[in-house]
Amino acid sequence: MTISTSASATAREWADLYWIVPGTVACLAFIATVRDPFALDILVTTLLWAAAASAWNLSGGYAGQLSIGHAAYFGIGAYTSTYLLLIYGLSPWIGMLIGAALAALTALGIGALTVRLRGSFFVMATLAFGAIAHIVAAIWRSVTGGSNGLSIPFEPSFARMVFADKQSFAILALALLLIVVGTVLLIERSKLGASLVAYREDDAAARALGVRTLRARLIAIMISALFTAICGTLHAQYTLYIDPDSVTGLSFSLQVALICIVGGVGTLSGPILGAALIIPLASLLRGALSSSGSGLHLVVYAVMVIMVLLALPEGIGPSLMRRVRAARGK
Amino acid sequence: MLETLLQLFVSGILAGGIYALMSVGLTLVFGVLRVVNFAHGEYMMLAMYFTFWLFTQLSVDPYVAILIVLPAAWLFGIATEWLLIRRTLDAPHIAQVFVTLALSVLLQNLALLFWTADFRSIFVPYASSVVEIGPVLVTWSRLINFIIAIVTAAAVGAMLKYTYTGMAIRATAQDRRSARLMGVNVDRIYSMTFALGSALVALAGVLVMPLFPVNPFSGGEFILVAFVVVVLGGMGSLLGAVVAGLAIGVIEAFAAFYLGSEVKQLVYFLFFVVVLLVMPAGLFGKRGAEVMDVT
Amino acid sequence: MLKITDLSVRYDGVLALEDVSIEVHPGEIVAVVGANGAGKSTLLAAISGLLRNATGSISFQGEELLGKEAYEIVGRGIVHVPEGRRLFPFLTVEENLWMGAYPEHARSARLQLIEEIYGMLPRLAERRTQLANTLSGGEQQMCAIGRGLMSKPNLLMLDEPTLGLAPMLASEVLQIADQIRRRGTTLILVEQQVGKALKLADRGYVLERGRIVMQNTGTLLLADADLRRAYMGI
Amino acid sequence: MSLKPMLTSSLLGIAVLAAAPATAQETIKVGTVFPLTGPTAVFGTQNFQGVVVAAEMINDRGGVKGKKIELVKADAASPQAAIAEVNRLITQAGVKILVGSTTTAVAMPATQEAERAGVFYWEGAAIAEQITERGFKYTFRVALPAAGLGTPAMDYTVKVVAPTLKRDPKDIRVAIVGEESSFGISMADVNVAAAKEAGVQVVLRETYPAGSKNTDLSPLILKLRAANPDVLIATAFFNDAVLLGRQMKELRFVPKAYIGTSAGHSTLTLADALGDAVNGTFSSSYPPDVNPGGLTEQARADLTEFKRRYQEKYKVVPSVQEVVGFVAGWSLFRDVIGTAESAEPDKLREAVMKLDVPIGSYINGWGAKFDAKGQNVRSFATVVQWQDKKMTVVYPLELATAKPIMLPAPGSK
Repeated sequence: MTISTSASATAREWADLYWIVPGTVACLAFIATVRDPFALDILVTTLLWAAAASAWNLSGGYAGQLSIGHAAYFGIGAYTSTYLLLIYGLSPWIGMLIGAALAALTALGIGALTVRLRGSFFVMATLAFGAIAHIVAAIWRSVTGGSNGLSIPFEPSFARMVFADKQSFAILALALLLIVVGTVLLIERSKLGASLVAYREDDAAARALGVRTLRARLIAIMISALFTAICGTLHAQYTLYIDPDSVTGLSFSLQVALICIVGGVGTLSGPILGAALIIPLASLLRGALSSSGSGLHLVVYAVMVIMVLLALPEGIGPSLMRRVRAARGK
Repeated sequence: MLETLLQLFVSGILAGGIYALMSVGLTLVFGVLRVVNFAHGEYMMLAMYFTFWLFTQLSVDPYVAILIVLPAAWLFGIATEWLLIRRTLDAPHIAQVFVTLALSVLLQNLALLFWTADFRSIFVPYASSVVEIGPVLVTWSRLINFIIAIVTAAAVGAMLKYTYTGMAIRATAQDRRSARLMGVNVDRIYSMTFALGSALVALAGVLVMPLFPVNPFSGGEFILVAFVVVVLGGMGSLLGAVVAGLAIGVIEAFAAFYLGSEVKQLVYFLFFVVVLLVMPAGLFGKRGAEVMDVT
Repeated sequence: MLKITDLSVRYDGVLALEDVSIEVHPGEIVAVVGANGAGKSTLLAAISGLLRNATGSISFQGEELLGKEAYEIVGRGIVHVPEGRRLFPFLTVEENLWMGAYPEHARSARLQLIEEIYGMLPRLAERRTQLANTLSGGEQQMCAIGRGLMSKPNLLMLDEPTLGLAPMLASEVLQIADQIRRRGTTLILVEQQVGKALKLADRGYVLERGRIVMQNTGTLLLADADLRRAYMGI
Repeated sequence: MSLKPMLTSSLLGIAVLAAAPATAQETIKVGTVFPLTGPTAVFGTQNFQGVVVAAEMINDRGGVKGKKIELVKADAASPQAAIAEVNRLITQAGVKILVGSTTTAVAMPATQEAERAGVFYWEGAAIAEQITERGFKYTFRVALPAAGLGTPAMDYTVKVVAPTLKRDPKDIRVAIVGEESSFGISMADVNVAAAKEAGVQVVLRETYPAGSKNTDLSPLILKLRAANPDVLIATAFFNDAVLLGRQMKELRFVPKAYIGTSAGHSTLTLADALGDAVNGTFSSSYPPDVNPGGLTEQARADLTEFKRRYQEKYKVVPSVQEVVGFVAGWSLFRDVIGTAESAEPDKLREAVMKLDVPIGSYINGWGAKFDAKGQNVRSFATVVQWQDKKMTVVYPLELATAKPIMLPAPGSK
């Protein structure tokens, strides 16, 4: 898999902080001034996807382990906290952590099983694990409610992580995104990050140099799963309804990877750029075109995604950086 | 009891024949172009619609429709390869995968726009007639489909093995650069392989039309099993795709009968994972091939 | 026969070849020598049409090759036997040879050609049904050269044919190259084994960081003190 | 390929967005929340088109209190999309009345979001019981919940099949199979419970994957053959209904009665797919063509007009889902908005609670009377039988248009 090394090299230049702070301020300003639930819904959704994509990016991007089975972790997070809330009245704040721990353990298991697989074989193995999670969610009715899904009562309270207004949820999603981005930032600059990139670029050479790539990969996939599960809990608390298709479906796994790829895999800003483009685009197109023929909005969406991928195959972030650098160079 | 076992086995094998045919084109395209084509199922869906249309508008029997649908699928394959796939070959692997994914969304929703979400099916009286082979009941159309699938796979295999073009296809799969140095017009091989892959999955589409209905999302439902089959068989391995297709069909039938229909897919996914753990290159994968596709 | 003028190749803004001019006459062996990364393989890739970003001119028998596709160039009788053999690993030896005769002009004569090659390289005949990836390094090199000859080339370009071979085998391979020339095929020989290559070659070019720094007959180059110091450690 | 085409098309998207219809004063806007893309689009679209025809019919008859109904269309293909679309309809299009949703996965979050915003939600056909169990003020359901739709299958088994076979219900063996979806699971649960109550033996209960994932149901049919039930009750969407119908025949499994529960078994094109083999199949279902004797004169006229218009507009014959969509729209426009003081949610709620529309007033024989939870108690299911490749109501007897035939099924043992 070719992923530009120069992109991660520039990422090292702390340049990221130039956009994290203004980005956060812009979000807060948006939350403080905008009252339109439609716009806030787009913001919340974008932030949640950005967080999930950033988490995916840790193993999918930095380590180059393209997973299309992350829905398994998302589902574990969503179902664990929801089940504990509905059956034992346990606060999702705690349920979220338990779900995250379960997801990390699952990831350790899956990671250990798939160490020998590379390339498309790894991709397909993750696809299979995602599919297994989906089937289990559908047939384990006593826990997941099966296809009927689970519904969280709308009883706003901080302890139940249910909020009457969307602003609170937007702040929560923003906080989560910042935590994920902060973690990725730390990892990127640590030995762990270097090991991941070394694995991605050339495993044999890295190991010959004494880099413990296996350990690094397992840690990365565990952290990735952990945050994905937390996103799952937040998703459940936001939509207040989960079912196997919406939290363990293949569409989640594909979407989260697509966001990273559009934005630029293996870069800190990639998942955020990707989410900021893809999510509002999908929502706005649906809004603008759903009064026309059924499916038209998805036709336009697909065409636009194809054009972006063809024009900027390495993602928006790296391509922009390259242009900026080229401009500076002149 | 024995009768049930036999019946299950035969049903599984017959279903597996179609899985094999769906997967042969996918594995070829993967082997040669190194493209995991997520839109493969949509080619099948389009072929099903085309067959439906020929049947209802022009009363063309589905088995005759093969003669019309296959060339059309071939041309459609050439067109998409030229318009899209070719332009992604130098892109990172993942960008490539997601271009085909977006293509599948595009084709599904174009189909939705043109033909609505309603299921369409055709009724051919002879399709449901039954042959008795000993105690086993075999549906005519399923049997014919199986024979066509296996003969087609064998023909493709022979073409790859014994013709110059087939050898060039294999050579391109193994080393693009060397193939170019031998004077192979690699772009033409790509285009031809993609067209062949499209025609093969279209054939599967025509064959199943008398058996199940089609709607814009039918392809998406079939593609998952085709992926499992392709990887299980060893990516790029034609024989592997056929064997794995039949195996999945049989596993599904036995799992459904003994463990319950709701877990039949769970069983073959688990089987798939176990095989990958033991044989990371699939059943018939060439040693080292699992890293060959890392661009 | 082959006349290259001011050939430049740029990768990612870096010049890999700069204004390279080379001439090859019929029946010659021309050696191109130089250190690792000097641009030797890039030169051959440019001639055989694998690169799209070359500028300058490559004229073969009066015809411009630059801008032509690789398969068109093979069709004109130029064959490039790449570094590292690059056989088709899961084709048999015989299938690899058949692939060599892929161009239209060679296909009709392939039965006769393959017998000639088996005659010249008897080891391949013994192994004809084996998969190419089961061959030893020397056998693989023979097979790669045989595959190149299967297209009845006018000009055969060998890229590092002795790389990774034991000295005995390396000499054997170079002898085969000489044999091929005597049968009337022109050769370009790219080598890091500067001494052996120049001894065999009629003329030689020395490449350094993408530029031709020396050119002369093989014998005179061999006698050059600078060259001996730089490349042969003498 | 450059950035330019991408930019122009996204600008185009924004332009379309900005040009969202400037609405005339004299309309009542109603947002429609149905899945129109994705795997559940089939039924979502059928429901939606029923609503569209209802709106056109009411507008051509002069609208509601002189105002035209203006539908604002949304596409809610997933829970997430349902939330986004409901919010868009409310804040961008200024809609205060919503009608939806077909599936539970759309209905649950959509009604939740509407309730939070204080917007009126008129649910048509989503069947999960919990939709009206959450104490929502503005959510009402016209069609019946799962229990209502599923139980006629068992009622019919006890009250018609058993006597016809001259057997005690306790000696009747049933097999209950269904697809792995909210709909399939609910139907199976309801029938298993009803069987227990009636003392009918359940000899097999099996769930199979939903969607069009099944290519071969012969293992299931072999199991059925081994279990040897008298009655088979099956919940299947169209694909599996076709597969079941075909493969049961091929593998010579013939129960004495084969009863589907709506969905695939009540889809008109089932006859195209199965040919004569469809005849004799039952389906417990929303009523399609009920006996006109059970309808008011107005409803009969409405039915004729609906069918004509639907066929003209969509070039297909409307069936049960389209009819339910129409009834949902019709009851909302004519009877709720038409009798409310204003189109404000609170006033609409008042109007709903006061509704007393007798059975037989809507084109499928339903009426409207809502309980405190917001559930219409005057909707019911019927049992239809495919006779001469057409669905014919055979139960309950007041609405029946024909007597059941082929019972026990020829060839059954």
